[in-house]
Amino acid sequence: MMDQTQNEINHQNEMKQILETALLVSHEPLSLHQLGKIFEPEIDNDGLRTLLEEIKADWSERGIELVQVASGWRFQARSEYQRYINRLSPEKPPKYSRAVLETLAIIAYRQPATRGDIEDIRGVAVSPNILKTLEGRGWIDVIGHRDVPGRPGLYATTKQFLDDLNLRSLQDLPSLDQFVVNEQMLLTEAMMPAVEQINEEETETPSEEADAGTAA
Amino acid sequence: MMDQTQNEINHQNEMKQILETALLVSHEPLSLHQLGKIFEPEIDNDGLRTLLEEIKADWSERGIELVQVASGWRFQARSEYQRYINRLSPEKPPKYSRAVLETLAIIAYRQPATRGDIEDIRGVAVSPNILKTLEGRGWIDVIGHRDVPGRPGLYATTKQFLDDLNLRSLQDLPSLDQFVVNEQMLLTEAMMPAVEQINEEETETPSEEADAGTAA
Amino acid sequence: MSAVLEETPHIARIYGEPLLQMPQDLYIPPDAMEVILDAFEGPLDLLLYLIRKHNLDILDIPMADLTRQYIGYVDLLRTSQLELAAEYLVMAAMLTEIKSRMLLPRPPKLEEGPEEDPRAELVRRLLEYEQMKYAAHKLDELPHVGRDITLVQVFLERVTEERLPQVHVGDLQAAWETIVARAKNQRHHRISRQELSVREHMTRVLRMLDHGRFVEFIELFNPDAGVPELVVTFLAILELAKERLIEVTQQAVYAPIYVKRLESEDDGPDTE
Repeated sequence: MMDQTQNEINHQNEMKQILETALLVSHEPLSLHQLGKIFEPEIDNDGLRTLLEEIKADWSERGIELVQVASGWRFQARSEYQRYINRLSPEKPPKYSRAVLETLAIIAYRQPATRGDIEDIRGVAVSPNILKTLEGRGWIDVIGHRDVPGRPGLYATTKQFLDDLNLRSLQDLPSLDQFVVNEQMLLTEAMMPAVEQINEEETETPSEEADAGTAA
Repeated sequence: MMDQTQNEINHQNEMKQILETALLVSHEPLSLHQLGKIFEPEIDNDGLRTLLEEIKADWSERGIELVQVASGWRFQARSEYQRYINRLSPEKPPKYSRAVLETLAIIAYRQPATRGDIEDIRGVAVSPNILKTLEGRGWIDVIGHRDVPGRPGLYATTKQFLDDLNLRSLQDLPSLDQFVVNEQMLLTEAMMPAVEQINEEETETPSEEADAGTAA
Repeated sequence: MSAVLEETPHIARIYGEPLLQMPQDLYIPPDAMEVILDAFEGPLDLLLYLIRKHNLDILDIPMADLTRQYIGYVDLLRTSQLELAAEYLVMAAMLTEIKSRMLLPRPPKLEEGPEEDPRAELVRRLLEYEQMKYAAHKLDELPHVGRDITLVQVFLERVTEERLPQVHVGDLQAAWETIVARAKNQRHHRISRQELSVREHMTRVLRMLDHGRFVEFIELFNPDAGVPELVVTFLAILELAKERLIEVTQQAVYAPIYVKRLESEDDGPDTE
């Protein structure tokens, strides 16, 4: 009787170890469907969820965490450790222009949207490069065509977009209800990006030094 | 006094955690030089080695292991876990090219055969790589030489070939007596694969409809 | 006038010199135009900037002021970067039209429905665009993989288990049939089960005769195998002789018959 319980615990631990290993080596988030196929016989989703929650708890005090995003589960570094990681690869990731970000926002919040819809809202022509940038990143794709002359493509965001922004679904996108309240913030941060950027460049170095100071 | 020791242990653990995280997220092995730069002030190599050995020990019972390779340290999955991971992305089994299969067929049915014999039957030159592939697989070998200029090797199939194809003897190979009868079949299937595909496409729909008819 | 501008040390650089303050009268040196306008994403963006900068109520825009300021910018824009001006000019025309409609004496109020404010459509567009700007800002604030999030990916050695291609008997048959069909000399290459068994024994006999060894003829036969196999073995030896792969010798009548491979003495398979 004792032995059987012990065996069961060992079996659970082994399954956890296998799941953990699979998640650590995978390039992409793994869905419950994919994870279930690792075992023979396959495990049902409830069993998997229990194990995944346990793994998540096991890692709760560590430098990486198990998170659930749109297309499944993945390990990622905790944000507190990002600054150490950044020291390993000093090159900064490219920043998206305001045009790209606004186009992305319109597609994310108003999807599906045609290029014409985007142009109506932004009041300027949308260069094909902007859409190509977003498609190239795998964040948007054409999911159909509107039945009007020219049959323009309808853009929508992808699962990859949600994954890359650490979201589980479109419902997790920031709510826009509060935007009028934040007018003052908009004026300083979003409305005047040129000003903002110049300030940023100037203040960045000292703030990094401050970080380093606390770390040491 | 106690507190100071405790602090030191905490500090060591934190450094281990940072190193572990950096190694888990890195796509390439990290050298001691790179790892040292994560910390401010930098840690010397002896200190790093001690921490890395401790991390290695921490992971000794897990699905991934910390190893030292030429360019530094990296985490990698233990080979015992490979089979589970393989189930995640079932790669399509590789296929031999037509040239390899035809060469094998000629050796199987016409053995012993020289490379010249194979070329005569196939009507094209046989690249040495094809024969090497089949020899490397242990399916053919040279069992003698024909007594003609150049003394070409005589190829025959091996016992391993029979084992791997689940045959008890060459006689279990499909007899080709029926071949002439099947000429018409050959014409459509082997000679004209394009035609065959078109036919398939054409016949698929009606047969599906028929199925649906019986099902309904 | 604007808290933002006062707090900001400078808003742009012109030839390396900081532009310390946005001119009160909105006069901007033409050289600075490029810098300033690069900061705007279009006429709606510029309008919003003017509205927010002057703390105007977006729901009750003083059209005269806004139009004058906007056209001031656009005029400057036209002198420096004409090709950028089209969208801005369309907006200028629209603002002027709204302004003039508001100046006109209002027609006697109709019974049905509230009077439509000529600014309504502009306000709707401004609010919608502003909301999307806010959305863009919020999206940019979210952590991004590659920028703020680093994914874990542990090395996996995939070469440890090389998968070899699987071949089935049917593949061989198909391959053979393809060759024969292509060669169009089927009759010559027709292969029967009996021929296969002969070929199998040809290989067996050749393997027995390794390295030019003489083997006695009868050693090549397996007496326990039964008559059919003895016959097939005999056929195999004949076929090997016919294909000049072996040599069958007998020193004298009734002397033992010896079989050897037809190749030089010092030759081995590894010379190839």
